[in-house]
Amino acid sequence: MLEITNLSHTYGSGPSAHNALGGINLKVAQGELVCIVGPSGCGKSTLLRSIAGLLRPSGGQVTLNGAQVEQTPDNLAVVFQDYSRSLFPWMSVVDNVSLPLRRKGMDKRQRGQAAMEALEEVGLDGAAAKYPWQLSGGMQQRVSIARALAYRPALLLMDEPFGSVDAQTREDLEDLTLRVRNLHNMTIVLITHDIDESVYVGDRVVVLSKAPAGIVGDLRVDLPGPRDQITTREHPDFVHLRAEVGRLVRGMRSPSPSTS
Amino acid sequence: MLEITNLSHTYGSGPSAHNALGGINLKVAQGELVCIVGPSGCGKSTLLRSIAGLLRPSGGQVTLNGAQVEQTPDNLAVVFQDYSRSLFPWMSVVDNVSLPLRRKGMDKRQRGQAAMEALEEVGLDGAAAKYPWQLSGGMQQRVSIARALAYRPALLLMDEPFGSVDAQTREDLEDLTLRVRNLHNMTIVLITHDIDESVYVGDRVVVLSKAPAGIVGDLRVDLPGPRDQITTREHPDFVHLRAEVGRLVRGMRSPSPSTS
Amino acid sequence: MTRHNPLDNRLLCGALGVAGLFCVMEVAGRTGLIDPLVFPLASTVLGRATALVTDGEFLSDVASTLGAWALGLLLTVALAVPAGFLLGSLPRVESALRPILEFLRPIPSIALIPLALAVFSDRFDMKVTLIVYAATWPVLINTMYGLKDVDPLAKETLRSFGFGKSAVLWRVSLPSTAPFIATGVRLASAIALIVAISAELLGGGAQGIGSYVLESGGSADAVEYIIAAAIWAGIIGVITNGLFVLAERRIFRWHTARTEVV
Amino acid sequence: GGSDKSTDTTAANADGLEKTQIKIGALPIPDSAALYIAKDKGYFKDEGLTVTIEPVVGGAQAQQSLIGGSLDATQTNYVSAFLAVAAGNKMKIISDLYQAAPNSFNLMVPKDSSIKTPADLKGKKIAVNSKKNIGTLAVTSVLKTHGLTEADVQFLEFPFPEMGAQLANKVVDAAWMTEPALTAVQKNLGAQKLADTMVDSTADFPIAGVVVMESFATENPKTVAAFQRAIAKAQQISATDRKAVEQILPTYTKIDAATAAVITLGSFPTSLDETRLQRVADLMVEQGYLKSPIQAKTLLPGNLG
Amino acid sequence: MNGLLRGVVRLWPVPVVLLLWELITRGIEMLSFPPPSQIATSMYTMWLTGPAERLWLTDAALTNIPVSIGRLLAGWVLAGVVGIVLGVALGRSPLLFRFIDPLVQFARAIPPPMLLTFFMALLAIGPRMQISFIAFGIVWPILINASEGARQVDRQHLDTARVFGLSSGERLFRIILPSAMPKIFAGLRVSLSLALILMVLSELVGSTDGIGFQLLDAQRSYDFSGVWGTIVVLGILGYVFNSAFLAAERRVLSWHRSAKQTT
Ligand SMILES: Nc1ncnc2c1ncn2[C@@H]1O[C@H](COP(=O)(O)OP(=O)(O)OP(=O)(O)O)[C@@H](O)[C@H]1O
Ligand SMILES: Nc1ncnc2c1ncn2[C@@H]1O[C@H](COP(=O)(O)OP(=O)(O)OP(=O)(O)O)[C@@H](O)[C@H]1O
Ligand SMILES: [Mg+2]
Ligand SMILES: [Mg+2]
Repeated sequence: MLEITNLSHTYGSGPSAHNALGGINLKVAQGELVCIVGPSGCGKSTLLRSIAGLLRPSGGQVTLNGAQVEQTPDNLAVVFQDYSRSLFPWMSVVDNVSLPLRRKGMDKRQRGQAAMEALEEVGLDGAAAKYPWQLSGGMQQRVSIARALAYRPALLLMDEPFGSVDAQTREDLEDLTLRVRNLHNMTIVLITHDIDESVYVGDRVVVLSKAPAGIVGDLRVDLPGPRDQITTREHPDFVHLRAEVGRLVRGMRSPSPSTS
Repeated sequence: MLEITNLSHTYGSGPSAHNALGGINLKVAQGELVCIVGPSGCGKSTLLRSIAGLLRPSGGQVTLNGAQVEQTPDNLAVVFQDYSRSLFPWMSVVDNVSLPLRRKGMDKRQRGQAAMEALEEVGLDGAAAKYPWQLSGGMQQRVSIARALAYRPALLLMDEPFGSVDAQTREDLEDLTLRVRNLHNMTIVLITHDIDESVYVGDRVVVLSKAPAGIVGDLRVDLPGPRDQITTREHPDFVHLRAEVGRLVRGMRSPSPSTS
Repeated sequence: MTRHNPLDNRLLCGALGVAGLFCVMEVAGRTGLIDPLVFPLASTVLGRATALVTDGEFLSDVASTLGAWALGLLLTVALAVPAGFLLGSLPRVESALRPILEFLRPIPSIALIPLALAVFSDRFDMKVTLIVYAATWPVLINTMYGLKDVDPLAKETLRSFGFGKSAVLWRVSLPSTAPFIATGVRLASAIALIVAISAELLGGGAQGIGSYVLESGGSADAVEYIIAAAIWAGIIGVITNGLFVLAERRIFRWHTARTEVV
Repeated sequence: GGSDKSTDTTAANADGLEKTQIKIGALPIPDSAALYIAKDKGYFKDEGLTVTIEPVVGGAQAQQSLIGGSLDATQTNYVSAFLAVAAGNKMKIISDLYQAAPNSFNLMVPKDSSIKTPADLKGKKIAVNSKKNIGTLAVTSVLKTHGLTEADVQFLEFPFPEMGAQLANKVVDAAWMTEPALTAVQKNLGAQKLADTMVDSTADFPIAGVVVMESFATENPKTVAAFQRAIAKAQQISATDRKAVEQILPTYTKIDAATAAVITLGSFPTSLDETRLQRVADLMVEQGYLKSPIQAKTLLPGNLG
Repeated sequence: MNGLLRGVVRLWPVPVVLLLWELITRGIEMLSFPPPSQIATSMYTMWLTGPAERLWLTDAALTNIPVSIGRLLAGWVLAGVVGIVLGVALGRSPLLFRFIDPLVQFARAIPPPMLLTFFMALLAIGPRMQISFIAFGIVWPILINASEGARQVDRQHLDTARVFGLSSGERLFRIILPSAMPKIFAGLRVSLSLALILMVLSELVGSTDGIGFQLLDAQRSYDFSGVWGTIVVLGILGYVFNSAFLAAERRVLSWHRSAKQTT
C-alpha cells in the first residue's frame, strides 16, 4: 500500500544544511501497523511528514496505492508530535474532533455523535464542550488521537501519540488503536520511543539510525493475537524481540549525553 | 524546604467550574527529589504551577523556606510540559539556555560557556547555533532541560521532562539529573507518567488521585545509592515499589477509556 | 535545482501589475469611459510625472517632505511604542486613559490644521506634530494588540527563572510583539506621508510636495499636476514600504520561518 | 504663539526698520502679481527688506498662520478679512492688491445648458471656490438683480481647477470662476458665460490686499511703511504695464506665457482707499455676512481699535 | 447596574481634562481656542435647541449627523468586505501578492485630499462617491492586517487541516480566518477611526450636508466654538463607535483572549 523508495531529505542549504534522511526504502502492506523507533532527532518526524505530503523531500519518492504522493493524500490522518499546537484554540474539543468528519459526508448530527463516541473512547466525554487550552497536556493529546480515530482514515500516521499520558491510559489507548485498526482495516505508521510499546502494538518494528537516518533493523513481530497487555508482554517472543530492538537502538546511538 | 498546606484550586466559576486540586498537603525537604505520578488530567501541572507561583491557587498556601509563595520565588527553574512553547523562537538554542544565567551575575563569556556545557551534557552541543524551530521535538525538550540544569536552581520543577526522547537518552537524562542534583544539592519535584522512572530517580513518590487531586500515596524509596540503570532496576525493592506505585495509580483511576 | 520561473521575480511581477493598471486607465481614458477632460489620460499624467524628476524645485520639495516624514515617524515610534507597552502592561492606566485616547483618536488631523496654524510659528514643527498625532495610533494599537498575543507560556518561562516584570517585558514581550509593531510602523509610515503632504496642501508653506501642488493650483491644468504629484507620493510609498518589508524579513526570520506560506 | 516668536527681530538698522525679514503668504493667482514684481525688481531690497513669499491655501488658513506667527503678512481677500475682524481678530490691511474688472469673475454654464439668464438659476447648484466669501457675495448680488435670493440656489465648494469637471459631469449647473480656469473651461468644454458677477453693486469691487496682525503694525510701523512703499511701486507697474504682469505670472504660477497673454485680468489699484473698502463691508452687512456694520477705516494702520 | 456604575467611575479622567482645558484656554485667551464651556454652549445651540417632540434636536443635527454616520458605516462595511477578501487572498497567494502588492502600497500612500480629485472625476459627487472614497481611504489597514494574518497562520494548524483533507473552503473559514481574526480586528478598529476622518474629508468638497460640511461652514464663518463643537462631536462619535466595536470584538475573540491569558 505504502512504498517509500530512496527517500532523502536535507534541511536548509550551504554550510548549515542538515541531512536528516539518507535514502530510506520501506514498504508497508495494507492493514499493517508499523512502528518506527530511533534516537531523538534522527529524522522520524521528517519521514512522517514526507509520507503525509507535508514536506517535499529532497530526493526519492513516496507512493501510496501506486500513486506518487505530491499533495497530502486523501483519507489520511496524523497525530502530530506537537499535538497542542495542532488543536484549534478557537474551537471546542468536540468541534475540533468533528471538523474533519465534514469530508465524510456526514451531517451535523452524525458528526457530533461520531465525535462524542471517539471522545468517550479516549475518556474525554466530559470535556467535549471545553476548549483545548482548558485541558491538561495529556488530555490535549487524547483529543488529537480521538480526532484521528474518529476520522477512520485508510492510512494513520502517529508521532509519539501516547507520550503524555499515564501508564494505564497509555495501555488503554494502545488497545484502542489496535481495536480500531482491526475493525476498519487501517494501515498505521506509529513513531514511538517506548520499545515495549513498539513490540506490543506493531506488526513490524523499523529501527532508524542517527542522522542521516537509515534503516538499521526491520523486525517482524509474530506474536499470537489478539494481543493482551498481560499475556502478550509475558510471551517469550515479546521479551526476546524487545531485547533485540533495544540492542539495535542502543547500537545505533551517536554521541551520547556525556556520562562523565 | 517546601511546604504545601491545604492547597486547592478551581478553574473558572459557575456551572463550568472545574475543581482541579482538592486540599493537598505535602512537605519536601531540602535536597529531596520527589516524583509525582497520577492519571492524566488530574492536576499535576496545576500543582506545579502553584508551587512556581505562576498560578494563584483558590485556597491553601505554599511556603518555601518559611516564606509564603506569592510571586515566583527566586532561584527556581521549571521544565514545562509544553516545552516547545517555552523556548523563544527568536533566539538561538545557546541563547535560550544562557538567557536565565544573566540573573546569576555571570558575564557574557561565562554564560556562553555554561550554556555550552549544559548543551553538551544533553547531547546537543552540535545544535547550539540553531533556532528552536529547527530542532526535533526531543531535541527541543532537551534544550529546555539544559536550560533548567545550567541555571543550577535551588528548586527545580520538571513536568514530564523526558517524555519525548528515546529510551537510551531518557536513561542518560535521568542519570544526569541525579548527578546534577547531588553535585548542587538541589531540591527537585518531578512529574512523570513512567512509574519505573519515578521509582528510579525519586527519593519519594507521591501518587495523586483523579480530580479533584488528592494525595493517595506517599512512598519513600529506600534504594541503595548511587543508583544505576541496571543494578537498581533489578533490585527487589525497586520491583516491589514499582508494583506498589502501579497499584496505587491504577486504583485511583476514574472513568477509564472504554474497554468494550 | 535552481528554477528560473519569471513569476518568482518580485520586481517583475510588481512592474507587470503596475503596467496593467496603467493600461486599464489609459484605455478607460481613450474609450471615453473616463472623460479625458475631467481626468487626464494616464499617458499624459505619466509624462507630467516623469518630467517632475528633472524639476529641481520639485525634488527639493520631495526632500523637504521626506525630512518631515522621517522625523515624524521617528518621534512616533519613540513615543507610541513605549506608550503602547505602558498601556498594555498597566491595565489600570489604560482604562483611565482610554476615554481620552479613544476620543482623540478619530479627530481628523486635517480638521486640526487651521488650529495648528494658529499655534505653531514654524510650519515644519507643525507638520511634524500633526504627523506624530496621526501616525501614533496604528503603532500604539498594534503594540497593544501584539502584547495581548504574546504566548503566556513564554512569559511564564522567564518568570519562573525569577526574572522581574521589566525583564519579561524586554526579553519576551518586546521580541514577540516586534512583528506587530513593525506592521504598525509600516502602516504609520504611509499615514505619516499622507499627513505631511496634506498639511502642506491644506496649511500652505514654502516647501514640500503639497506646496508644489499648491503653487500649480492656479494653472489651467492643475489637475494634471495634482495627479502627477500624487503618483510620486505613491511611488515614495512603495519604496519606503519595500524597505520596511525588507528589514522586517531580515529581522523577523524566526517569525516568518514558522508561519509563512512555503 | 504670537508675533513675539516671529523670525529675526533685528534692532534698528540703517533705515531704522524694526524688522527686515518678512514672510508673506500669497496665493499663486494673478492677484498677487505685485508682490512678485516688487521682489523681482528689487523694490523690497531697496527698502531694506528681505521678503520671502510662501504659497498659502486661502485667506482663512493664512490668517491662522498670522496668529501662529509662521507668516508676518499675507495676501487675503477682503471678505475673509472682514469676517475675521468681525470674529474678533485684530488685523490691519496694509496694501491693496487687486480689484475686479469686467469679465474677470464670471458665472459659467456648460455648453448646452438650458440656463440662459441668472433668473433660471432658481433651485440650481452653483460651484464657488469658498462659501461665505467673495464668490457667494458677488453671485448673490447678481441673483438679487434677477429677483432671486441666496436661498433660491445651493452653493457647493470646489477648487477652481476642478470646477470644469463638475460642470461637465453636471454635478453643478453653474460655476463662479476666475482666470485661468475661466479661459480653460471656455476652450476645453465650450462652457459659456452666463453673467459677469462684477457689475452694479460689485463693479470694480475690491478683491484682495495684504493684511498683518494689529500688533505687528504697531510694533513695526517703519517696516510696514517700507513695505507699503515697495508695493505701491509694484502696483504702479502692474496697473500700467500688462506685459510686466504677463511676464511675472509664469514665474510663480503654472500659467504659461501663452495663457497669460489671453486671460482677462482685474486691475491693480495703486492706493489703499478706505471708501472703496467700505463698499465690501457694506455689501456684507446688506447680505447678512456681518451682523453689525464695520468701519473700514478701523482696519487701516494708524487707526487702532 | 454595578457595571454601569463602574463604567461611569471609569470616566473620571474626562472631567479632570475638561477642567484643565477650561483653565488653560481661559488663561491664553486665543480666539481659535475657546474654553470648553463656550464650546458646549455653541454645541447646544447648534444641535439641541429644536422642538421638544423631536427630542430637542435641531434641523442641523437631524440632517447632518445621520447622513454622515450613514456614509461612514457604509464606507466602513464596504472597506471591511473588500479588505478582508482581498487581504486574505493576498496573504494566501504569493503569486497574487507579487502582482498586486506594489499597487496596494502605491494606492495607500496617496494623500486622500489628492485622491478626492480622482474620485470626483470617476464618480459624480454624491453618496456613491463619498462612500467609495471613504472605503478606498480606509481599506488599507484592514487589507494589510488581513493579509498579514492570513499569511502567518501557525504552520502546524495548516498541516493539520491538510492532513485531514479539509476542503479549501473549510480551510479558509475554519482555520485561516479564525487565526487571522485578531489581526483583522486590529485593522477594523484602526479603520473605524480613519473612516471618521475620511468622512469629514469627503464632505469638505462640494457637499451640501454632513458633519464635515458643518465643520467647513463654521470655519468659513470664523465660528471657532462651532469648529470645536464639530470636532467634539467627531470625538464622541469615535468613542461610541469604538466602544461598540470593542464589545463586539470581545464576543467574537473570546477564545483568543482566554487562550492567551496568563493564569
Ligand atoms: N486554563 C484552564 N481552564 C480550565 N480548566 C483547566 C485549565 N487548565 C487545566 N484545567 C483543568 O484542570 C485539570 C488538571 O489539569 P492539569 O494540567 O493540572 O493536569 P495534569 O495532571 O498535568 O495532566 P496531564 O498529565 O495530562 O498533563 C484538567 O481536568 C483540566 O481540564
Ligand atoms: N525546519 C528545520 N530546519 C532545519 N533543521 C530541521 C528542521 N526540522 C528538523 N530539522 C532537523 O532534522 C533532524 C530530524 O528532525 P526530526 O524532527 O525528523 O527528528 P525526530 O526523529 O522526529 O526526533 P524526535 O524524536 O526528537 O522528535 C533534526 O536533527 C533537526 O534538527
Ligand atoms: Mg519527532
Ligand atoms: Mg500536565
